Amino acid sequence: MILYILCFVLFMVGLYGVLVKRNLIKIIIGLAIIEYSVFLFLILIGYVKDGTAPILNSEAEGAIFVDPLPQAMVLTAIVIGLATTAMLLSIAIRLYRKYGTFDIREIRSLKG
Amino acid sequence: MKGMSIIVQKICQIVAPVIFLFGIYIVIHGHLTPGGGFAGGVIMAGAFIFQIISYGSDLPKLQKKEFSLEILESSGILGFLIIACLGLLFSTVGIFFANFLPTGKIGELVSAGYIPLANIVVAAEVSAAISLIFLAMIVFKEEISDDR
Amino acid sequence: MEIYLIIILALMILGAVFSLHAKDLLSAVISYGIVGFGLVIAFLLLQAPDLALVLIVVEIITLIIMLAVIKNTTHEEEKKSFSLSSVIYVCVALLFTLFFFVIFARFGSGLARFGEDTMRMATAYIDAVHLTGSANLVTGVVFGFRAYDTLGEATVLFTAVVGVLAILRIKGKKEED
Amino acid sequence: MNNLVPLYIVVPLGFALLSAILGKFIRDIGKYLLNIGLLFLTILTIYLIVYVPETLIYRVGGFEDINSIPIAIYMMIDGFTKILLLVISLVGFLVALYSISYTKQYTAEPKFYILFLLMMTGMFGMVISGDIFNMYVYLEIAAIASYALVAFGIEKHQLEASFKYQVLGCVGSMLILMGIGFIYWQTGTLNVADIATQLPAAGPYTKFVSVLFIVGFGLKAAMFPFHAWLPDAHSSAPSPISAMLSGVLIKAIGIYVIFRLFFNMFALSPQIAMAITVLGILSMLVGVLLAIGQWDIKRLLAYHSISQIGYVVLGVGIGMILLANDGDKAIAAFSIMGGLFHLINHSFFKGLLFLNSGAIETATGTRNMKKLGGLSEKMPVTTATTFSASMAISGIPPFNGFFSKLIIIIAAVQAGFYWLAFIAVIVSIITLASFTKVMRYTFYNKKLPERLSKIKESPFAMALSMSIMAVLCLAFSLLVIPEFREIVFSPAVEALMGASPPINSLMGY
Repeated sequence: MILYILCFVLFMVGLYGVLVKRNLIKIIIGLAIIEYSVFLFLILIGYVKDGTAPILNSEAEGAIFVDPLPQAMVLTAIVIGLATTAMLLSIAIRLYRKYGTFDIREIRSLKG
Repeated sequence: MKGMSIIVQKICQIVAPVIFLFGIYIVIHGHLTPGGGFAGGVIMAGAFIFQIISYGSDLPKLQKKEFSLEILESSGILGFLIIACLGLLFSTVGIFFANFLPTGKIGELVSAGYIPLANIVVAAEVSAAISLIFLAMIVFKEEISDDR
Repeated sequence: MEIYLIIILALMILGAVFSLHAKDLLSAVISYGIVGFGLVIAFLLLQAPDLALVLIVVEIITLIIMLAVIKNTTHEEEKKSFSLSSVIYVCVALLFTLFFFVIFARFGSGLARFGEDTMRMATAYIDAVHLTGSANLVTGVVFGFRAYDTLGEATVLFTAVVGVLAILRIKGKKEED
Repeated sequence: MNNLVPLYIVVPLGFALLSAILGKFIRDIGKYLLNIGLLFLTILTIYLIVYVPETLIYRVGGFEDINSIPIAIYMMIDGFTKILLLVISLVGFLVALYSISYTKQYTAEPKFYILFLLMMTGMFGMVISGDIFNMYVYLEIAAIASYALVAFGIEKHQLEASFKYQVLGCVGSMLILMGIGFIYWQTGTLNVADIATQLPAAGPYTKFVSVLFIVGFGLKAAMFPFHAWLPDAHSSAPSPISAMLSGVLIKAIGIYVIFRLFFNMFALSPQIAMAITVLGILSMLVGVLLAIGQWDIKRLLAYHSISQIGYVVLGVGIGMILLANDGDKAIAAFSIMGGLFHLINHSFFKGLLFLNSGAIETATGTRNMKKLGGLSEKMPVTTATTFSASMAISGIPPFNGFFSKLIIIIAAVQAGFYWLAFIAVIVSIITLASFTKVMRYTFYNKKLPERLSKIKESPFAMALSMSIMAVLCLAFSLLVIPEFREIVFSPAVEALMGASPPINSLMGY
């Protein structure tokens, strides 16, 4: 159970980065940390005690297998995470070129 | 974009083809060993990016690469969609993602129906996509430094 | 095996905290790498070789792109100004973690402990290997049973690339109007 | 019949990829593919609504259930999905028609149409899927396409709005993924129908998971506490895109999933039903109170979107409360029908309002009502369509807004929530006040300022799509008639509630 709590603490650290930090790159890093903690959480669910990797080769005849479904989900989610980070970084470059800084306070020209 | 020192370029000359070959191995053996379309595609993109960083190249060549990679990427997914629709047309009962090719004996190279084809097509799409993201950022930074 | 995971997770949390408090953007990005590669090792320990392979290369490319972004930008971050919101947030976070711990301790018994088998849909994926015929069960699930997800996911990457190219084009609007 | 279901994915995705490849060689291929594709899907949806009343279940890949555990991904089109499909395809087609002449001002025009088609793919895939992880993947496609489209003009405020929208959207997605992890941990399966059988009725665990989903999808649907991103994103996006975002996107990937999960997957619990309804009421009030002080047309419309979404959530929320406390089933069916009717109406008049603001902006170059005035002489078509849309949103009788708000208020009164009905009427009056302000300041009050004297009517494609939408705003009020109501709403209410009494008996005629 300690593993799930640590995973949740990592989630909160990422959320801290997103909500409190003012630097665009720090916010993007915070989001990536949230993504990583959710991926770890999914794989922790799928683990089976002393199970082997889900590959059917010669010596893995009667072995217990780890759950392949969360692994398929996380494989998809990793590439979605990469896509989101790439979009965020391209906007961060554009904002840097226009405002000259990564600090969200100066960029905060929009009201309410 | 200027390239890196001669040492890095020499190492890149030796290592990049090996990385690319490793990526192709991962894609082809996707249904036998760990890896598959995504892992192999990302490794191929890594080899491509390694070359761009170490050799560097001027703007028009980068933009020409961008054009051909966009074609490769969209035709990659279109291939995957066509494989899916072939299931609709050919397979006995006509279902969207049906496995219309024979699945053969588990463990052999040509075995898992359309999965090797899907692996290859997705690997092409993923490698083109990630190289495009990297190129877009390099070309953008190149153009800013030009007009500054 | 759990001990190694706990150590790695602690390292990842330390890496994450340092990367958010780092003065210099470059050291923030590099310590963000700790979290990524720690996760790769965790995947290997949790018997997920496919994911470790994909994540290690995706992590390297994400780091390369982030370094390209902050290459010639202002390296040092703003001076550490004590902001009330961060203190409030930390207290709320601690409270929420405590609440989460209490909920899990009280009725966590209903859920499977770490390592217990919770498969229902997945037992069919393991037994019905002959349907997809792929020896690697994860590829069998990704490209066979749930190939529709993978089509969606390849489209996500395609959308992100078209979006990045649209955002990073040079002129937004035509000059005349 | 079943082979029609995958068309909703193959057509928009195939056309997006074709226009990506051919767009490099043929000039405007994206524009035509978008309109042809959406027209075809609208006709397919109308055909499905009228001629195929039963629920279509489609197993992708053809993998049969193994000892009654579903292993393939299910695509499911039932009554509730058909309403959303109608809204997405019809509003999408009209907005595509509008954007033919609107996007001439952007440089990377072909990319606009590729992203538009991909957003449609995401929404269609999201709405017809019966598998929660599949819903997450297609939700992500629609979300990433809308992030890029919001930042399409690459001005300062658009980039900043898109960044804020992306950050909150990504946090929402991660909460949803965590919820999916918890559900997989408890039930071991991802199929919505299968989870409903496995999930224990009402323990603290299911409450924690449903709170996660409410927060995650609430962020996507911009309900009250999570609406921070909506005014910036919707007011700085290009007008056809803000019409799609307000009219369709926050419904398809926000409201629809909340109702789908909390009616079909989770067991109905009174506390969760009360929480959702309270969120709806708060969104209603906060949206309209914030909208009064706005002078920028699109910002005002964005705040009104939040309050109108509150109406939809209120309507269906009352039905949920009645079902959870097993009150009178007929009134519950009646109020859910009112909520869904308002969902359709809101898509049309809010989409039309955003298209009008786009026409005003292209003609005069500004959206600030203080600088506008007396446009009715030079732009008669836009004035007429804005008038009809403003009357529809404020609920004036001949227009569709009136009937759906009336049904929600009657249902609230019958269900005994008198103060809810009172709040709904007050909000409707404030909406009327702010839209008369819009009409007066932009179209009728003073003589046309001299610098605006040379403006001309909006181009043909924009005027055509706006007038079609205005006519639809009137046509949809015919849905109150029992025959049409039977075709469109009874299967939807049945899909949500499980067998429901015929609604006509309730209306008394």
